[in-house]
Amino acid sequence: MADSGQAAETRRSDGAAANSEIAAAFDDGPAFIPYLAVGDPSYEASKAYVEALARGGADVIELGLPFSEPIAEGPTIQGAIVRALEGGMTPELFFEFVEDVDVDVPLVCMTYYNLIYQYSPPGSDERGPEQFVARAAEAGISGLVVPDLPAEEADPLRAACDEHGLDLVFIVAPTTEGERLQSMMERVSGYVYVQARLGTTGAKSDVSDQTDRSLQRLSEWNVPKAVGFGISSGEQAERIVASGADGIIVGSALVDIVADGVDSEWSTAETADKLEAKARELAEGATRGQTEPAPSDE
Amino acid sequence: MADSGQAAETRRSDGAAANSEIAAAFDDGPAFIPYLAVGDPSYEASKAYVEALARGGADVIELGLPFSEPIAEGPTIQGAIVRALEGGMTPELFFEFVEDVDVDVPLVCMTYYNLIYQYSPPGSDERGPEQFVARAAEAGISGLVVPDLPAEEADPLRAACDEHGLDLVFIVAPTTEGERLQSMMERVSGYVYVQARLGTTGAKSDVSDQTDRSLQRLSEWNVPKAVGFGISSGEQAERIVASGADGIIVGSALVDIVADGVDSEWSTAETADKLEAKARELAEGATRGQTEPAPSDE
Amino acid sequence: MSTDHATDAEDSPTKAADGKFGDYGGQYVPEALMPAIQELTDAYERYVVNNEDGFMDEFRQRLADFGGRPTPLQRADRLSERYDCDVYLKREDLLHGGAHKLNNALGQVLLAKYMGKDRIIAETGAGQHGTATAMAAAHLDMPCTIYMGERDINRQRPNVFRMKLNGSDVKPVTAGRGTLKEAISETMRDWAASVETTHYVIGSIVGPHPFPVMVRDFHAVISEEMRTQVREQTGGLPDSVVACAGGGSNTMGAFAHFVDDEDVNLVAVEAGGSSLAVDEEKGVAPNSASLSTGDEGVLHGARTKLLQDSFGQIMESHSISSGLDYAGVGPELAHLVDEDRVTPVAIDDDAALEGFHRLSNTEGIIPALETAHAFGYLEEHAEELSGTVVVNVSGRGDKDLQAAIEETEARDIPNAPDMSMFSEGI
Amino acid sequence: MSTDHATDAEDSPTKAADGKFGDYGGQYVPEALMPAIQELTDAYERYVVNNEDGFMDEFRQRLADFGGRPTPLQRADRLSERYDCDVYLKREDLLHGGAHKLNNALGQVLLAKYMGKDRIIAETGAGQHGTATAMAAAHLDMPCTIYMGERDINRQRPNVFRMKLNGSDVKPVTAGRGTLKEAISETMRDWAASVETTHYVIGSIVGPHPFPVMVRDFHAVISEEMRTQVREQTGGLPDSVVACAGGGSNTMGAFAHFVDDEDVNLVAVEAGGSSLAVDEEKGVAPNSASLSTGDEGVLHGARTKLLQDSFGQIMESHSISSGLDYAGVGPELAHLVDEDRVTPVAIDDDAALEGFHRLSNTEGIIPALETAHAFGYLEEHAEELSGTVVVNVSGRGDKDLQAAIEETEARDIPNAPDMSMFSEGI
Ligand SMILES: Cc1ncc(COP(=O)(O)O)c(C=O)c1O
Ligand SMILES: Cc1ncc(COP(=O)(O)O)c(C=O)c1O
Repeated sequence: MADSGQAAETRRSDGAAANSEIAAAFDDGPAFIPYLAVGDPSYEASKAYVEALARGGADVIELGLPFSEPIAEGPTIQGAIVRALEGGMTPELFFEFVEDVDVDVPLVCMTYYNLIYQYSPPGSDERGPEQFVARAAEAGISGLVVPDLPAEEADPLRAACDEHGLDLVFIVAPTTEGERLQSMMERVSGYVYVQARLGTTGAKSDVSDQTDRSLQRLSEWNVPKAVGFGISSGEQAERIVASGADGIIVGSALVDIVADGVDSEWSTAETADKLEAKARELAEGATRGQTEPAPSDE
Repeated sequence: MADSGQAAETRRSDGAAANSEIAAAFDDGPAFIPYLAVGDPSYEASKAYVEALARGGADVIELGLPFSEPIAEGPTIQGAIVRALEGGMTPELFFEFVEDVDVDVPLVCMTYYNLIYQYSPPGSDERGPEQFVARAAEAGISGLVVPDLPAEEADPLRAACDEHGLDLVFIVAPTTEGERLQSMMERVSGYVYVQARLGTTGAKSDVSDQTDRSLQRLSEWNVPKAVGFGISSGEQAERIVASGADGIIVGSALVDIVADGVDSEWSTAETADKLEAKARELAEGATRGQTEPAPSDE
Repeated sequence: MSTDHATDAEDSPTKAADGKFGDYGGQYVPEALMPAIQELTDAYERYVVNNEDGFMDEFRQRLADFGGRPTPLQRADRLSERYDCDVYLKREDLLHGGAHKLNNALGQVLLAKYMGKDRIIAETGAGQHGTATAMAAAHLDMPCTIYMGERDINRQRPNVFRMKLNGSDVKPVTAGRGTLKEAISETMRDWAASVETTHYVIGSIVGPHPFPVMVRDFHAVISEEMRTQVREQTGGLPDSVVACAGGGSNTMGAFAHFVDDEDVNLVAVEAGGSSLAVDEEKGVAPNSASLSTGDEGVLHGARTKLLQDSFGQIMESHSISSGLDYAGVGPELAHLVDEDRVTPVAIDDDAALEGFHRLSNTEGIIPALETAHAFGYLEEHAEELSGTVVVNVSGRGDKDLQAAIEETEARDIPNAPDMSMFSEGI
Repeated sequence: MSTDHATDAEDSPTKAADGKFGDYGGQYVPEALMPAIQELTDAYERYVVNNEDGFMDEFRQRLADFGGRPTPLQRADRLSERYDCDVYLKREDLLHGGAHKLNNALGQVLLAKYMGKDRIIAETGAGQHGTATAMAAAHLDMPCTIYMGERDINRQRPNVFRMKLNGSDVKPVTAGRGTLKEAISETMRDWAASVETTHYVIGSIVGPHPFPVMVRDFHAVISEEMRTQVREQTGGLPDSVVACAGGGSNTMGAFAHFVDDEDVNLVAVEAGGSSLAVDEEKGVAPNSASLSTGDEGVLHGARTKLLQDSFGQIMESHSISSGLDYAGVGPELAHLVDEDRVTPVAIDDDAALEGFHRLSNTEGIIPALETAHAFGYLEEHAEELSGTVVVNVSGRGDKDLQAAIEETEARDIPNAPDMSMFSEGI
């Protein structure tokens, strides 16, 4: 796992990463940021899968801590979450997983606010963001993404993240504009998650040109821009990086492979191999994108 | 069949019979008046049954011309009507039956007003009571009972009956009182049908003491009083005649035998024998009643 | 828009106190029932006509509080556009129980209380009148027995359950075909045996006098409200009032206060079934169009127009809507048709289903299949419509969902939704 | 009888315009939806709060004409006698569609029109909100898609058919258990992809601000009428107002105009299900009593009281009435309970069924199983009742006949009718 010692060193200022590892991940060319739900379809299998993503070239990995009502997810990731919950995944097991998994890239926890709000460490009666972030930091988490937590409601979690040196990543949607965009710019840290198009997560074969517009709106932001929602191929990754993204986030296209593995009863190793190959395709696509000129229609 | 020539001779005055045969039936001791639905369960069988009733001692026979909505009948006679209609009985066939049946007692047609109202003789376009009564008289019917025709609506039918020498029998219910009783007394002819108790037709094992009260109310009427509704045994017949009735009317107890015959697949002759025996029991009961003193509680 | 010449709206519905409408009406009942209907006539005159002991006041108050009156008169914007006239809906479907039936049931059960009766009986076909009577009986704490044909019981189990929930006893009638006709006969039989303690709550403007006038008067609140509402909303009287007609109670309820306004067209929409021609072989009329095709006769206590064969036997009628499936019709309506005051129109099963889907998907109101005939009329006679057309929405369609599925599936109805998931029923 | 100290009835329901009720409420939604709910908040303030362009006038007119408002406040004579107090029934069961749900659905669909949206989406559990939305959408000519769990679709086929009849598209949700929770999540997903053209008509006083205040304001007409009616009929304010609570929309509708009258007891009756204890093994709460037993948390966009396990995963809830079967509750109601202004009471399945049969057979009104919980409360807490007790009859029970049969058969309910002929269902 990533060494959490360093993470505690707080150096956050608006737009900059609070967590040195996340900052570092963007230093060296475009970041490829894959997502998987932890525990899908089992603890052991998902450990193998996350490790395969690292081998495939991940710069940061988003680990989903499954919540029973994932309102921002499309059917693919929802399916992953259902499998993980049925497999017995809990927040405590999630943190054990983070401690256990053998990768050396920064790990970002993606979950819904109620699990944070309700979290209490084993043996404790206290609940809430402070407890959650302390335990996350201890386990080696470098940042958080909480899709149902708008900036306006985020102050307690922000404070805890600041204290423990974690980044709190916000999502900017195609519909985010004006004042609202401004206030997010002031609050974001680590990287900004640029939602490529309206809707929920899910692999799409086209890449929206809303992406270009979004990146343009954020061009003055002093923070890496990672684009997600619907990216499923190396070519898309390339095109998006070429449009100016600092990173790409890919979830559903990878979860689709896990789901296929479950349906087709592939061995864990087989699925892991396919994940690694897909990761490589995406990482390479992203790298290619950086060296190409931006598309002319901009 | 009864000779219809005599019937045409009109000698009606309030309370007296318009039809000499009906008048004659009451001259000679209490009259036993059985009822059967014509065509139940077939034309031929019911002919045999009606003839059996005559042999068993009937003084007048009420022949039911079946109507599809017999609202004054209980389930027993309703069943007979359904069987007769299913067997194809029609008004015209009914009149043929009257011409055909071999009995020498007066025949009274019991039916509902719509069949009279709608009647038109074969080949004619004219409809209504006048047509119906003319045909009935021609066939040899001596009187009519129409349970759903109140005295107030009876004028056209009364006129036709008067013209053709038929009696129009009215039913007096236990609830008929006061002015209404008076107006019926003024209209009735042939005999008055004294309804023994409230409700519809149907054999009962007790005989209501409403009968006694009804007979008392009618004691001044200048017309034979025939009691019906629920009489099923010779003893009941006896008791009712002893109470002052001039006749008894029995339907359901006889129809029950026809129904049993249908259910048990008796031969027509077998059913006819049982009907004849029952008729005899009832006729003899009535005769006994006349010779006994009236019950002391009167 | 018709001009509005004054009528005494309060008096209009109480005509024919002698029980005759021309030659129609009367009291063709067994003698045993005559005293009961005379007692009822007397009670009708005292309480209903003359409001003795404040009967009508209590009735109206209970109709408001328990029943939900007044019901709205709603302009149907989308239908108005479709038919290029002003369509208004009189929303009897919003009355407690889901149909106009409660007006009458509540009136009669209350009257029975005033008369000192301690038991209620009623017949029911589809179960609409039965459920209305059961509700009224529970509300007024009266023991109640409902007669219902066995076949109807099996077709209308939800309504049977509703009656039982309301504490009524439902007695199956096995005679004949086990439908409404037999249930009426059976209820008359019970009444003949129990007249002294029992009131028979008849379900439409049929039966012997005083039922036709009494039931009409209880329903006349429909047109009384309509008249006021349509004046408020349009400034005048309607050009037409349209209502479906089985026995004709919602019909006369909707017409009563307009009968004297000769400029208001009154359209009674009957069930044309599958055909107006009689199936001579089976002795069946595949319709219930007694106003359009029936002959004069006597049924269930009254002289009226009937579906009957040449001998005078009552024919089996047919309609997709069980509430219109009756071989007779109220004598007052028969008379108004003979007088050319009411126009009878027969709408067949297919057109009724089109009307059903039309109202459902353009106005968000699912009508009873009975009511749907009135909307089938709008659809089929659109070119005749003009000015203000008020349709009486006699009931809601919740009771008819299963039937609507079966009947829609069996036909090619252009405006029906995709029914594929319902081919097995609901 | 409480004394009536003046409140500004018009202002009272529009509190919490900032979206917070104490710590509850808020806008916990994906960023993609934030602009939409900000736009909605703006529209809410302009049209609903400030009646811009006469929005509220049109809303109220349509509620009257299309919906059938005002609904009556009826004294329940027989229940009053039974419980030795004055029981009044607010008859939302008479609203078009058979439940209070239309108040909100019509308000939101109309608002969507004012906002220039051209498509409506909604979730539904039992189908009551879905049918209300489908009716409103047909009435206002708005294309409409309803998300419904596949399992609920199979349990509530008549309601699915009603929505289709009204022209709505019903989309099955196969995720998870295929019930309400999943349908809400799925609708939010559609919305996240279509916010620019589409309005999400949420079904109760739940979800992110401004939904809880907006839905409450649309339903507040219930207590506005109640207040006037109870004054007219009794001369004062009620001693108690009783309403069942699932999400709590009929509840807040019935309470809104009484919140400032501290002497009026407000009783929110939750579904106690089969037990208030959690089944730890299955991770299931065999009840839906989030006010009585839930913990604070965040669900479907708002912070409120929830049924959740120790990790914060939302638990499956249970109730015989699918409309109360929800793990959350409106944030305003949660806050009023914390403030001791509203008393939560849990009524279990058995008592709810007793309440169902009680109202059916003594008053002639068959309530929805949701509503039946309020009558279970009267039955179980009769000794606490005094003075004027107003019960909100949130809906009628026609939709629940099959469930009532099954649940009654499975228990020994003393006041149920003989059910023998229904053991096979209806
Ligand atoms: C909704 C509805 N409309 C109409 C009818 C027909 O009855 P009538 O013609 O007496 O109004 C019925 C009868 O059940 C009905 O339920
Ligand atoms: C009749 C009825 N009452 C109550 C409810 C519960 O909803 P709420 O608590 O929002 O009023 C429902 C929901 O479907 C319902 O149909």
